Amino acid sequence: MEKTETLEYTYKDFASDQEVRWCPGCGDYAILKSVQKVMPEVGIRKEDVVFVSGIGCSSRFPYYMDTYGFHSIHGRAPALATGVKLANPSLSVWQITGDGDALAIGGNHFIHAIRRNVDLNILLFNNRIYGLTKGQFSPTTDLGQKTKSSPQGTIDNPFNPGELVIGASGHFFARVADTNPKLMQAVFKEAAKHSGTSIVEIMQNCVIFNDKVYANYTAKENRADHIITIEHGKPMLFGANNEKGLVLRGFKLEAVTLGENGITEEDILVHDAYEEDNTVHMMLAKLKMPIVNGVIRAYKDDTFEMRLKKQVEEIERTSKFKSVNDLFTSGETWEIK
Amino acid sequence: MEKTETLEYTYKDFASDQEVRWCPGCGDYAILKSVQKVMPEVGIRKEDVVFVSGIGCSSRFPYYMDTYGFHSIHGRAPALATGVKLANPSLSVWQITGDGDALAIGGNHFIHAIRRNVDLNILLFNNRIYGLTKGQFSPTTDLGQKTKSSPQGTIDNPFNPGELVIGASGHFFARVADTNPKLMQAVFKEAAKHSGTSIVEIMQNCVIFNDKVYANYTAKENRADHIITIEHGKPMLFGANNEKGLVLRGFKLEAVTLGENGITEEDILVHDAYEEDNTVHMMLAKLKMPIVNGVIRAYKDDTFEMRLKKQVEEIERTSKFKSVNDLFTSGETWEIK
Amino acid sequence: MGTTAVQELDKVVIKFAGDSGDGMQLTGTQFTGTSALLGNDIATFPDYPAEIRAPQGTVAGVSGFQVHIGQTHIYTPGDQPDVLVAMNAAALKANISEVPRGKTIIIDIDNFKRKDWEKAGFAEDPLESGVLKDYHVIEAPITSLTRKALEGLGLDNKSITRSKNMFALGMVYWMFSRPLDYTERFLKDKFAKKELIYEGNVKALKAGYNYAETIEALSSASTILPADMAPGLYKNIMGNEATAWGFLAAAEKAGKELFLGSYPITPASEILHEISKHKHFGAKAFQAEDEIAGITSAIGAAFAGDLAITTTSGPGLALKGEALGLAVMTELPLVVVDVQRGGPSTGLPTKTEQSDLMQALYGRNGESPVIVVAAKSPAHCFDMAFMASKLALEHVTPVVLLTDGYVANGSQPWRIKQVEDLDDIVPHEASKNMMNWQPYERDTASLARYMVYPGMAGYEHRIGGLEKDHITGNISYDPRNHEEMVRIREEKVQRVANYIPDLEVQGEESGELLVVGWGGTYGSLTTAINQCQAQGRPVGHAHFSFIKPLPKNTAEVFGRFKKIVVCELNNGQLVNYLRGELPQFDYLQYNKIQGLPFRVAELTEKIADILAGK
Amino acid sequence: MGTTAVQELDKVVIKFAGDSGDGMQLTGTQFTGTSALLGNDIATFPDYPAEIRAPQGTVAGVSGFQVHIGQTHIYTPGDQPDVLVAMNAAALKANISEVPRGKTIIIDIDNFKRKDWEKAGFAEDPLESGVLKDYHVIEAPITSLTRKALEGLGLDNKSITRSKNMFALGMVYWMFSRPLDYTERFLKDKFAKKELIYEGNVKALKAGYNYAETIEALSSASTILPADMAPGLYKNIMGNEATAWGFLAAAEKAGKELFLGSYPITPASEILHEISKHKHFGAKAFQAEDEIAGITSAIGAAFAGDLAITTTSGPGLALKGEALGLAVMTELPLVVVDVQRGGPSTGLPTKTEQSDLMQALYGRNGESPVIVVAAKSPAHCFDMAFMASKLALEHVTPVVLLTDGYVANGSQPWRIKQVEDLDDIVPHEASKNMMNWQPYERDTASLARYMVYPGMAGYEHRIGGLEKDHITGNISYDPRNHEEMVRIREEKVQRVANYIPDLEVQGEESGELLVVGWGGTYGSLTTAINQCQAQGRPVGHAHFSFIKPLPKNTAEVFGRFKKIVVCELNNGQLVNYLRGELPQFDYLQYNKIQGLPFRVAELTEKIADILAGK
Ligand SMILES: Cc1ncc(C[n+]2csc(CCOP(=O)(O)OP(=O)(O)O)c2C)c(N)n1
Ligand SMILES: Cc1ncc(C[n+]2csc(CCOP(=O)(O)OP(=O)(O)O)c2C)c(N)n1
Ligand code: SF4
Ligand code: SF4
Ligand SMILES: [Mg+2]
Ligand SMILES: [Mg+2]
Repeated sequence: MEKTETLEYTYKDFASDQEVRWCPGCGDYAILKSVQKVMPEVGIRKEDVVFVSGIGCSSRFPYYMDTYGFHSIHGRAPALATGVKLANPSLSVWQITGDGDALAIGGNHFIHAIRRNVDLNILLFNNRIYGLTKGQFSPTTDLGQKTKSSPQGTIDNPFNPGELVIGASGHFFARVADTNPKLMQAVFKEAAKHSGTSIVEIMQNCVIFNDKVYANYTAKENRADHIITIEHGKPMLFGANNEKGLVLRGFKLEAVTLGENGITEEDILVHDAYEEDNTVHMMLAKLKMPIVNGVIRAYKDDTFEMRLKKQVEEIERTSKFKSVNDLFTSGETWEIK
Repeated sequence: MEKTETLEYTYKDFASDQEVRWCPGCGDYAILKSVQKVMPEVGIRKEDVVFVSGIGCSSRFPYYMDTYGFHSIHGRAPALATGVKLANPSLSVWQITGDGDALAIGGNHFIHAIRRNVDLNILLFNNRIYGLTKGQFSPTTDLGQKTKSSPQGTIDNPFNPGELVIGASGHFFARVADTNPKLMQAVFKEAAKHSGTSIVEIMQNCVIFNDKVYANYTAKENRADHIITIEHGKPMLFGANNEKGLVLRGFKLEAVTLGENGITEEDILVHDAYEEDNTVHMMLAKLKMPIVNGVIRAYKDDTFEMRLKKQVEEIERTSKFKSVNDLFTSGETWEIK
Repeated sequence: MGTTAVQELDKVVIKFAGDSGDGMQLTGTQFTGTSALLGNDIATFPDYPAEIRAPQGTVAGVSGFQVHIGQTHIYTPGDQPDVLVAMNAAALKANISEVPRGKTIIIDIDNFKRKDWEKAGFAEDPLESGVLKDYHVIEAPITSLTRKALEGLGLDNKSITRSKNMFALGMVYWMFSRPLDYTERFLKDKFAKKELIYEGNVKALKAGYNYAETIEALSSASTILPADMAPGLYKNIMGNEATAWGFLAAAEKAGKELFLGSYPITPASEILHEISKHKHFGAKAFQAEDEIAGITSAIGAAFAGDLAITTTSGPGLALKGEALGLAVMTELPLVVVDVQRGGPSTGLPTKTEQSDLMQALYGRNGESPVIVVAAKSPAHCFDMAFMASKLALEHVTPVVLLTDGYVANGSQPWRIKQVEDLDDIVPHEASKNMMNWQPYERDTASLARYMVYPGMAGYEHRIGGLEKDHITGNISYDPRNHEEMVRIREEKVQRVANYIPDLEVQGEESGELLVVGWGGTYGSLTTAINQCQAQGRPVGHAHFSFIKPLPKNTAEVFGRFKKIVVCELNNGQLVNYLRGELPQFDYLQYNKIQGLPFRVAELTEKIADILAGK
Repeated sequence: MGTTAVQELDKVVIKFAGDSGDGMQLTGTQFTGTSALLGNDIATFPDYPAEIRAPQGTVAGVSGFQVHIGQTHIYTPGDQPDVLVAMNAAALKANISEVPRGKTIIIDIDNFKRKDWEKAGFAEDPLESGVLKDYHVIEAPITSLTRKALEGLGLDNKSITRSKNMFALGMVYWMFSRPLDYTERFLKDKFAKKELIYEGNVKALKAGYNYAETIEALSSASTILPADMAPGLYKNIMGNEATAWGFLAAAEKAGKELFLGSYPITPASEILHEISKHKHFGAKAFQAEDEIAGITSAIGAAFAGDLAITTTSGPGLALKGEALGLAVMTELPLVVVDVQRGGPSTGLPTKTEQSDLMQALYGRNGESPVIVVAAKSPAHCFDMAFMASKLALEHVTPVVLLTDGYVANGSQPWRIKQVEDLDDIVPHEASKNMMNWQPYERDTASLARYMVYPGMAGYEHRIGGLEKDHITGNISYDPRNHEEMVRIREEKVQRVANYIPDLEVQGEESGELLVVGWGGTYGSLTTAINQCQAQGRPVGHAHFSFIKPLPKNTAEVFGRFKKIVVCELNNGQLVNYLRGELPQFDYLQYNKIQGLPFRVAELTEKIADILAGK
């Protein structure tokens, strides 16, 4: 084993020697490839990268990355990743999770990681199903869908991950489909760059237990009209020829066609991902048709570890105990001879 | 023990024989009194009322109600209450919880109960501190506040319960201060009436570990100007003489004074608690000055147990198994003689 | 194995193995069903690849289904196949070490090309390297023969290739003189709306049957005569299904609705799936957000008057520990099912093990006794789920039911029960005319408290996780009351010994050696003891289904033998519990921790060693 | 107790008791501090009301502080007070049954009015009913005398009333000839910015002192001479504080940062509070959202190279079970502290118990061995926290450290250690020039694997909760590998026996009876054994701080005695573990489950009974 002497990686440097074991056709392959492709551009030495996951098909991910990795237990990866990052803030810490792992058993750790704004990059593989355990409904499964554990259809309302993230005071939220490698890479890079907890929801297809769940959005014939990809500073346009866009009507977003009813590009909303107020971000996250892809929110604020560092410096300056020994001998003591 | 023969209760009928053991001056007393006062008006026989709680000062509450009660374990009351309600949907099920109980250890059950929309009435005693364990910071403690476990001030961003609830697809959210018994009673009644998960955040004062945390809102001299109490169908006015109100500026709510800058009552937003879209509700929940009290959101939809009932009826109609015995003899069988 | 061959002539073990996509589970199930209808006793064990679908053609992707059929009683899916059907090179690679020399291996040579055996991890061509030289090998071009048979039918390529499992099944049916009609009926049902596919499958099935006849696949095609089973109506049942049905029956018998709070986990999920189908029997299957919500929702349902259960596997039971303590403290009826798998941690999720016994007994804070029981076989899961419910409701206390991956996924003929035939369940509840009812007043015999549910006027009361006064249930910090309550909770569980059957001994009633086991190893141990007896070895076998409390006659039974050996699929958990409970005996132990059941041969060898003083 | 009076002449037990708001904890601490400075050995035990502040003047609201001081070694806070200070009727009610007849009771008669004693639950006026007739009662109008003393000082009423504890303290100081300067200094510091309150307090203190002198509160005011303690610098330390400091010292010694992931819970929270104060020592105290996040964040920190710990009490340990299994499986260094309290479930949160031993040993799925150690006394918490860290880092395995509410809240003089004086800690890590490092390669002696942390180039690797190959750490479903790994993980823990001290025997080295205990009962047992010896009873005492593995000489020690009795504050947990580990011995047991420590008298009586063959 020698030290890697250069940062000029190719994506192959990030592929481990382990055989990839997802079902043929699983959306996870494309995500893996995109992550491996983006890593060289993130500009971090691979020994400084850690992938942490819970349990699920998606959570096998760390084994396939030739970085440090921890395949932990179901739902707890956000807390484990927080521990990694606080122990060594110079690491680039990524968490891979599924809709069950993040939003069912792991929901609490997920929202608390978001609240604290530790600098983690969390990729949420949302296939709206429990893949690994062979097809039960998840907290994002459509209302009424029949699955192994809902033979007559589910009766619980699904979460919308974006709403939950922003409601938990999330600073960064993005969404992207597993069918769009270019956008995946762009978005992963943004997530890596953003300091604070970044959540990327990936619309991932499970060919075995929930095939075509996103086909209405991602099928070739639907894509242009059913997905809008937004970018900071740009007007929110979509359609095969960017002929449609989003405008605000009262308190709601509405899709319109340029030229119709006197609508011009002026009327189209311009995306501000960076602003603190999350009202528009929430609307974008909620929108169902078209569904919004791209970085929806990227508000910058202190991270948990930055604040911790500041606090430590402050105590160093002010504490009367300069060492553990000082502490031990502090207070009332007496000598016995 | 005899059967209660009348629904003409007074609040004393709801007081159990157990000595109330909160600190003198604790906000919990006023909440208890308000709940006891409202119960006769809810129109449910007391044997059909169940109070479920987790652990915390607030969670002692069920002992003081002369109804059925379950003081369970820390954070799990939403799930336990869900079990009670599903086992017997004719019960009126109330959950009492603290900011630690509901939002720290119990965060996941809290958001999932909300998502499912089981008909529970959840009263969240938010004193922004862990009372029972003697004063550590909670997920709602102000950033920077010094507590037993944050001697140099907290470094995590607090949750805003309202945002979290609505982000988790909450259908009912209200907020009220423990200093306002009249409003508490009105709001509790609304919560009881609402079918689905109702969350009421109570700004509760812990005299011992977080005294005066809401004084900026609730102190006599601040109340009128720092709290706005809203009501469905009414304009959002506040101030000692209702001389102020809320208007929409861009994507944000703003407090204005009637008569200034040409503002008239026409400009003031009228509250619609019942509408499905949660954008304005979210803004109201987020507002810090003035803080919004009253029922912020009360959107009506099917409850989990209603859907369950429908499903059961459907299966009864369609299933080929009319009894367990049918099921057992179904499929391939063979006789051995 | 040589020594046991004589006894096994009336039985046969067949293993179907192929790629995950090759339909081996279905093939195995069909063979099982057909044989059951012929009156054979059977035991099956599916052997899935671990968790995730692995690349085609690799060993990791091999899916197998083993079936043991016989004319006498069958207790296990069999140690080692007499016939292995290997649909590709990986299936051979994965299974050959298990097949004793001299046995039959059927090979689809279409999938034994260089790329196939390389992918399977053979260094050389197995058809040539000599690894098969001691076997009776039947090389058949199954894939291409299937293709030919279905030519011109108008089926697409994929569907044609998929039918090859029926071709293989047809061959095996001929070899063991099974009729085809069971499977034909099945196919008709399954492809009711896909006429073409139905035809293709039947054609392949018959083609395989005929092909075997043509090549005289076995010198003498052997038939297994029907087994000598108690009269009655039978059906084939899987362990998890039997567990679910046991609860459905218990709820009906107790006059209660069933509430299941659960979170999916391998290998327990099927219980949730099964109960989810029957909501109209008053069975509420609630898929919770996690295991903790699974158990706490069940606790709420128990408080409100349902028969409340929660199902999981080892890691899930770990998560339920705190809440199970709440059920102990509040004294509520609750059944917790743990379908054990290989541990620790995520461990070997699809493999079997008996390593959660200590956790079931002790995995909570404080002195926290629960009843612990275990199921012996797939069909026995029905009885134990029923019994666990009965104990919980009648003794007002949590019960942990331990099954395991082997029992849960295995199948067995089940003599169908009807609700009328089952024991009564009388939940221990306060009656309306009970004078001065108090929440923690007890029945003097069982020490069970009298349940009252919300909705009953005048009985309003509060319970919780703090220590409570031994009568009123109000919070009590009184030191003596605490000590009394700790002892009562333990004693209440111990008194259950008065309500459960005695420990029975199979084989010798006394003498040299008692072989002790519990739960899912019943089949292996029983078969081993039968063999030992047939060989004139003086051994008895006592098998625990009731672990806490132990049956009342346990010490008496143990006392009748000179030596005791406790056999477990763990590192020695029951044996340590027995050392604590009955320290007056010396215990030997035999442990296997490989994620696999005991093999009969291992056991007979160990027994022989002990008897020989080794 | 009569028989022990002679031995106790050189010690005295004083209990200060009053309402929660009366400042009794402070009063007790002051008396302790003053006595410590005089060179006495001391042991203290605060006795808070349960959880929530109860209504004033009720028994539930009584707060007490017991201090035991002496000129010889003190091991417990004392069974029963020689002097009780009762600031109100409830304080008398709550404590009188503990005070032996003939002892002194100081009473603030201002708080013994009818409404007071009624509220306290007396049926009659205790000053008249005769309940006090066998005691030496000193009735003093403490509240009104305090008011008078502070008249005209300009203090508000509330502050005046609050000073009455200083008046009482002054009285007791006089009775035991303590100087006032320690407390005067303390008050000066505390009220540096509140001159008036400072003055009031000092005035009350002196007034109390003078009042006692005036009324000659004791016929002869007794002094306790300094104890015979090892030379050195001392300070008074509480158990939880000592635990925190032990970890701070271990981190420094190991050259690591300390990471604590924790969720508050009684009686463990103070460890979190203490470590939170010292972030600048590289000590990261992370208050997590729950116990599971507490431990999993610590696991992450361990993986990344910190000394990682998590602290909790029983219900929290139950929640950590699944994750602790992950640490076992991945083999990471981690210390889990469980400050035990009364269980099951929420139980008796402010009371002490030793009922989490089984949970620590077995509370997880699968075969999941961890090192289990326990602290004997408040100051010993320092040593065991240090030792637990050393074992975790050097053996690369999780360690559970058990303390309890009694030890955690008690205090004791601690001979101050400096980091230089402590044993080295050498984390078991791969060096950069290690050839062919593999994640699960092991040291042949300890079987510890060699840790590598993220950041080290060329050593990138992945770990997880699935079973892993015994060398590479890659996922492995191989049956034999699993069995090997199960055995290695157990053996690794067992080999720790080669690195820990032998079991020592106090009292007789062999003979009639060995008294066995573990953890926080050390003080009571030691005192009892000392008394037995002084009475010529031939008993030895072996006390376990290392439970899994047991010290190597355990069997040898046990073998030297005819009888063994295991004394525990639970229903028999260590004793059952010993029956499993060393089944060759017969064990008697003595258990108390009242949320209270053993009383010395109970123990000596039990010992006498056993020796007498009862
Ligand atoms: C404590 C625990 N509970 C349950 C499981 C079983 N389990 C494993 S993965 C999973 C859900 C998988 O769904 P998701 O997170 O959406 O991942 P996917 O497989 O779809 O990628 C479940 C329920 C487990 N491994 N551990
Ligand atoms: C499993 C578990 N963890 C921790 C605790 C300790 N604990 C009890 S209540 C509480 C927090 C109380 O805060 P909150 O919910 O805000 O209620 P409050 O006392 O403020 O009303 C904690 C941490 C516990 N009882 N159980
Ligand atoms: S089950 Fe679904 S999510 Fe899992 S590997 Fe297969 S296709 Fe992918
Ligand atoms: S500690 Fe605070 S919240 Fe708890 S009872 Fe006292 S005042 Fe109320
Ligand atoms: Mg999923
Ligand atoms: Mg609180």
